[in-house]
Amino acid sequence: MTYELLQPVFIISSALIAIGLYGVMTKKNMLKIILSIGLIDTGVNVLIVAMGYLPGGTAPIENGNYAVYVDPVPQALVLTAIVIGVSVMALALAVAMGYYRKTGTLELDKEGVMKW
Amino acid sequence: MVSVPPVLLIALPLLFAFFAPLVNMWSRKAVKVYTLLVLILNATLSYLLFANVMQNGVVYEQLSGFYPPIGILLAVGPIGAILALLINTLSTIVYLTYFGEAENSVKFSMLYMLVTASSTGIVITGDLFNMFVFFEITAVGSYGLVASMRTKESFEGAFKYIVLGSIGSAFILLGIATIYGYLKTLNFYDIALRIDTMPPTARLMSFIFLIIGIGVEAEIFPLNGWVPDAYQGASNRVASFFSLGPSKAGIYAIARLIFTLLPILSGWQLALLLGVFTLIIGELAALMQEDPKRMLAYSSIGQMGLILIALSLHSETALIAAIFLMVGHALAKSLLFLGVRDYARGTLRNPLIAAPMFIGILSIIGMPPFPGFWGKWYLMKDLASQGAWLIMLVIILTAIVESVYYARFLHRGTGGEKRKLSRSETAAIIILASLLILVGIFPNYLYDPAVRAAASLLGGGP
Amino acid sequence: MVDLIALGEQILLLAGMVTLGFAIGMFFNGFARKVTARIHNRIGPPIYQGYIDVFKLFAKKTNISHGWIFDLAALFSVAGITLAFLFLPVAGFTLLSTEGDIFLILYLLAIPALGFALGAGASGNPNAAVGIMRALILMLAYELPLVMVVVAMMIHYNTTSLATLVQMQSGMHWAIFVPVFFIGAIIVDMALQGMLMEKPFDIAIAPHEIASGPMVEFGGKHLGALMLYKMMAIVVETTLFVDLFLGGGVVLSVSQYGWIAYVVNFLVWFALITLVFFLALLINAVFPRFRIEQALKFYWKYDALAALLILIWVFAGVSI
Amino acid sequence: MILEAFGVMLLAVIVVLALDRYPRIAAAVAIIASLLPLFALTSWAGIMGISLPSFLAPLEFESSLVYNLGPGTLNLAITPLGWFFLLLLATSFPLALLFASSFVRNRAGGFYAGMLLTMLGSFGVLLARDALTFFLFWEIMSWSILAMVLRGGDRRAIVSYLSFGSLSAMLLLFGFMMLYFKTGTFLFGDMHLDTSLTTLVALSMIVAGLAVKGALMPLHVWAPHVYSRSEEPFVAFLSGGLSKLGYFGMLLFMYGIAGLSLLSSWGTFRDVSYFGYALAVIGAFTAFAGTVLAVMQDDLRKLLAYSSVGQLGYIAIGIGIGTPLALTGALFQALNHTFFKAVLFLAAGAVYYRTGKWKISELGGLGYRMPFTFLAALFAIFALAAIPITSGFAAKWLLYEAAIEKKFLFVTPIMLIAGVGAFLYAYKILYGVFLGEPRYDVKEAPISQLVAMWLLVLPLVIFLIFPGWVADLAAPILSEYGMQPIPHTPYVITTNLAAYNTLAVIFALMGALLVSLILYKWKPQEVVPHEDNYLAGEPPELYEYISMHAASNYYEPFEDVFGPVFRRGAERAWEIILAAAEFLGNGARRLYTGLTQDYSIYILLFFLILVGWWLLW
Amino acid sequence: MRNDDWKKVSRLVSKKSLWMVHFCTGCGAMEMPPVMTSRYDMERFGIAPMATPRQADVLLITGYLSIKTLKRVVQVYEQMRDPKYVIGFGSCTINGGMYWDSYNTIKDLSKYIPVDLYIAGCMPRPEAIMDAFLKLMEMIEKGEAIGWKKYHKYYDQYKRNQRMAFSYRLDEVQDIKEDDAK
Repeated sequence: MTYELLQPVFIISSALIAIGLYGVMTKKNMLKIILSIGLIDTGVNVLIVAMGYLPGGTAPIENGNYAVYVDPVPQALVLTAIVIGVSVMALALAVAMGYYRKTGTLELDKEGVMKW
Repeated sequence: MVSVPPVLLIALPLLFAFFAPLVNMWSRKAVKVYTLLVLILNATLSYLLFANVMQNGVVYEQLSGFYPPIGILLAVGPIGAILALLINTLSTIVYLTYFGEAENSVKFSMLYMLVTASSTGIVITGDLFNMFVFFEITAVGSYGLVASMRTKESFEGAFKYIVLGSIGSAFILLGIATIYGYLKTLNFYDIALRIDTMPPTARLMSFIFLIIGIGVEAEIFPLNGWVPDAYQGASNRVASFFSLGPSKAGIYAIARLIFTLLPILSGWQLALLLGVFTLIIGELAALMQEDPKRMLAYSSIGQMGLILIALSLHSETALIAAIFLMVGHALAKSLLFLGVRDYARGTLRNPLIAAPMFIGILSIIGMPPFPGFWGKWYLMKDLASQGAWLIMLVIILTAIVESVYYARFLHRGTGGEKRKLSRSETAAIIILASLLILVGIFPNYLYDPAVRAAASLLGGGP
Repeated sequence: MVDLIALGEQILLLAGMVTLGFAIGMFFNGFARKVTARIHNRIGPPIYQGYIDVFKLFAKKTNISHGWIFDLAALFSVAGITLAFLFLPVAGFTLLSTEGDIFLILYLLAIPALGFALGAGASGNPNAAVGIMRALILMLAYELPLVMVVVAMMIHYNTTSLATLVQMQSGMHWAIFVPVFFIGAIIVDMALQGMLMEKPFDIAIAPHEIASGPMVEFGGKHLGALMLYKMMAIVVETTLFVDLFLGGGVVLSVSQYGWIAYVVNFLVWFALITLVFFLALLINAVFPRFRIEQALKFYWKYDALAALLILIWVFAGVSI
Repeated sequence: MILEAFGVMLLAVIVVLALDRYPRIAAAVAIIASLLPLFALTSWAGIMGISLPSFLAPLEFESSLVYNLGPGTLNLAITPLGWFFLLLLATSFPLALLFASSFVRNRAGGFYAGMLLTMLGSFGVLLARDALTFFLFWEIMSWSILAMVLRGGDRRAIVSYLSFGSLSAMLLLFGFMMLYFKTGTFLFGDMHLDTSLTTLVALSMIVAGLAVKGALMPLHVWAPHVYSRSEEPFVAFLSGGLSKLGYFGMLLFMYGIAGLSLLSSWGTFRDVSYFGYALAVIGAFTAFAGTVLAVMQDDLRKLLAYSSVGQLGYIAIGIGIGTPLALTGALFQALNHTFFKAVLFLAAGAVYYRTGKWKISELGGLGYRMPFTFLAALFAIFALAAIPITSGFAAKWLLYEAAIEKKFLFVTPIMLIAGVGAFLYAYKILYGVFLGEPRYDVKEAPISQLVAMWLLVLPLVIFLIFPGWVADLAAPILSEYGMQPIPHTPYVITTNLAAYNTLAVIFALMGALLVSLILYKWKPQEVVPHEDNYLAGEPPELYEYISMHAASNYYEPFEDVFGPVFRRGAERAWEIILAAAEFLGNGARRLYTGLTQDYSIYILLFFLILVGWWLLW
Repeated sequence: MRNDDWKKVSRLVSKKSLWMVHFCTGCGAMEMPPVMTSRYDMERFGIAPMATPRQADVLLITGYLSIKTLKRVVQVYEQMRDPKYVIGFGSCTINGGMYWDSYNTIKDLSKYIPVDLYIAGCMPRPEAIMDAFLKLMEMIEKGEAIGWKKYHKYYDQYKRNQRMAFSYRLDEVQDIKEDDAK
């Protein structure tokens, strides 16, 4: 289908996801982890929107002239995904604030953490 | 029987959850009673739905009038009905324990209702994205519940749960994106029909994305890093609720994935491998635990592995075993989490707590008159008929390891001075224990629905 | 109904043989002290000293007792050893030996020992308790080689009843002539030394260390009963050895020669048991006393190994 | 009527739990409920060819029952083998409860509930006719025993019991499933096994699982801890009755289901199957090691526990040899062991009830203060040590005959030495606890305890006089396995090697006793106060400072020679296995490092592996 | 067989098998080994050494007796069974011998336990001991060795003497004298 056209989109979203994952995997600071999660979400949302792309389609807004519309369903999905991403990030920040108030640090290092 | 539209099961709790602050303004104490009433209502509705499904087969419901490719379809099959009934009734019982608590924050009750509704939603929905949304609501609700204790451990547990949960949801979204990209539909059964048209690599990629995403919630081995810390951080009530609600929904989603969406042979083999690994790692890690709650968390991981093995054998007896194991684990583990306290002041000294806890442990180990036994017996029976001696050996060795660390738990629990639990907690524990005994002694009430559920699941239907 | 005359006759025979046994036992006591004295180059008491000692003990005017369990000892030891004697084929007379077998006799030898131990225990004297401990360990020690050889014989002759064993050995092909059981006889003779509580193994009744062990509180008629038990035990144990290895003294078959066979058999039996006892006395007069650990190690190391050799030999022989 | 019996017993469990604070009433309810298996026993007496008067069999029990439970069907039916072992359990159980009525003080309700549950479980196991029922009731019994062990509260006992209990359960499960794989059914009736490797492995797994309950040597580690750390009446029933279920299972599976022909199809040595031969050798080793370990114990309960392990080894030998003579011997030994071990544990309980002490070195001289307990224990010890006139000797004699008949050259001496070893610890109990210098002036044990003990001694006396009756009881069992019962009359048991006539032995003993009585009564005697002992002339008042009781580490020379060899053999092996499991546990535990970085790395790795595995392959 | 015939037989039998326990205090014990072994061999008269007083008939006191050992000797004597005999070796038992003026040895044995036979000599040689044994056997046969009957008859006097010997505090001696006066 139109995957050759979507090549750049794939590159951008996988790059975004890779950076996000790198951030989660290496950083100790809670805020940095939250940011990298945000990055992963944006990467995925870009991909979903790209799924609905039709060559030459315009934005799916009904204004009378029946031009070719891009598939509206993924965009609906992305809307909910973005809302969910925001709420998760808000909750994460609240938790990080609570943790900071309790322990005075935002670092999740080897000793202070519940392990084994 | 009056036919109950399944959507009520989700809509009512959400509606009443958002009315909760209004009730709170009226009187703080009333919120608890209000929430309990809502949960009881939801439980009765789920029972009616269960009776309805049992009587005249699968109940379908169109949301917002559109037909499947566009609209969301709720398809409640026998397995969905059983799990919905299980989740709702047990969450009401576990909520009972909140009455013993001094502080009564409205936020806790709201989150509780929210997560119950969304877990039920996962179980009865027929649409992939709709399941994702319910997954996310459960996840967010659970993050909040874990953090509700406001201690260092709970914040830390919540944070880990958030990080891994969001990575998981990202993977699910990727899976949905690939599937939607090719098949332009999100309905399970529609996907199942047209899954072959997808090119094989895309199909495999979507399966990988989905199994990782759902796996995080279903506590499968490499993905369940958050489980021990989340359960240890959460309060007893929340941990007990987790072991019945969200984890059951997670394992249901895995079942839905490998039976309806992508019923491919290598999928079952992967699930079997994951199940075996989860079982071994879960049980062995539990052997060396000092903190009882963390031990129970690892034991939950082990039990999830066992259920996964049962699911992955894709034969009728194995599925019946999976259902029995799910019901047994939900009842017993929630009971244990309610009753467990740190060893210094063990709760096993007063007989009112010791006897139900003892029954709970017996069911988990797989002792006869309890559902755990019927699950293990059927699982072994199915494994024997397929001649899979190695897996049987693994299950046997892990069962022995399990009995060792539960023996230590039983002994150390009786140490320390006597400790009184609040009346409501004792009541909840006793109710759960009596439920365990009833299901154990009269298993046919669970057996007949389980047989139909297994048949329908195997056939790819809801 | 069982005809009474035969029963009466049988009981009379049994009673006669028992009194004969006791008489021989008392003779042996005097004989033993005479032989030991002669070896020690002294004259030693007259042969009939045993009878005098027993009568003197029963002639004692006052006797003490430590309660009914203490009295039980005297009763049980004499009764037990007569029971053991009755179940042995003695000099061709099968008294009751067709009713029981070798295992019954091995366990019957234990009744008097246990009853005697009960009485000694009841006396409350620590010497007695230590003596009984040594006696029981010694019993465990010498039983192993004895039992191994006996089992080897039982399996070789494929019978466990002594009466049939004696019949099998009749006509001069005694078990001792079979090479494997010749070594067996030596091993059992060493075990016999322990059973008779002769010098190297009289650890249990050591007068110097534990004031004659279990018999410390027995005086007067109790000691008399124990002396009777001791003497009868000598007769029983030597007869057991003779029955196992030397054909039980049956030289002439009764059917051919009638009552003369009884007399000849009796004399041969008496000569054989005296010979065996004499051998034991020789060792007794010369040896110092073992410690209990040494005795245990001796029996369970050297004797048991030899007996194991016999077992393997018989296993090779009999394994079809 | 079987289903109602189970229902009534469950009801009794609940009622007894409610009556926790009134021990007496709870005891009464428990004893009444415990009579049910007894009535079942009498009503089924017909299949053993015993016709009982009607008042003895009031309730009418149907001989078989099929009850559909939904996922599985329970089918129970009475068999001669089941009846024989039910005889052992149903008679000793009410008496153990009678003893407990005055012994158990705290949380009595829990005690009786646990006991009734064990009885219910064992009742079900005895009647089971298919693998599911057998396993279900076997597990109910084993976890109700766990409930009783928990009451004892000793850490080693709980952990070792539960781990061995679940090992035995899983072995049984694995074995049953392999049989299911082979024959496609669970019903014992139509399990026609063929001589394939899987059947052999299945059968050996089942026998190993049963051997854990029967405390055979490598798997016996739990028995001494549990026997010595739980309440006495329970231990009397556990070691007396419940350990026999292991051997009931062995008989059922080795001879009932597999059959002698199948066993010997895997190769025979002097027409005793290798399978049986291995069991006999393990049994002999258990008998020997159990007895030697019992000799070296100072704690009375531990001593009785190891002696129990030793005596059970004999039964395994009998089952292993497998000839009609050996099986009758094994059944007779099981019968004897149930009763004399129950009496001994109850006597130990009575002693503890009065003096509160366990160590033999601290006890002493109780024979004078507690004469009836002493007499009961004396009779039981004579039966244990197999003194000829007691029934214990007849049982062991049968086993010896069977071993000699089958030319067991190396097993028979070990059995005989174990028998002699029994004298050692028998005397240690008699002297250490009952004889010697009286140090405690305690009253006699309460009436209910004495009645319980003496009623348990009764069967020993009956079978002392009529050993032939056991051969009658064994006849239907043997004919079921297609074997001829051994030739016998009520008094005389004859084998093709020799005969044993109890009548002759008893009358000869009476005669001999008469002789020694006359000899004995010749001269008067006067009883001397206890202090008047010859201690190199030391005056009696010395007794206050030092104790004359010579029972502390009684067999010290024996221990010096054999101590290190026997002391920790089996236990160390199991500890190594536990340490290995814990090492693995630590490994698995280390995976959860608690850092989200590591967890996300795990997810990514998992993703890459999956992709790599599927796309490349 | 009338009663006195039985007496005669029992005396003969107890004469022919005398079992002795010797309380080896002082230097007399050295004389016993030659008597037992091959040169003098007392066993030919049926005399055998026994370990405990219960089994013994004759008690040999082979030397001086301090008050402390007297207490043990009385205990051993009472543990022996009738008919029992006592032989005192050497002059120490007769009149205290060379310890005649010592404060803690007893001077005359027969005051405390009935002695059937004394052997003179500051430790008699084995021949004297053998002769004493034969003398004792003769006395038993003739029925003169009645020490144990005397002990029963004058039991309280013997006990008084023993208490007198054992008491060393003055007030105890005083009350014994008052008892005598009564």
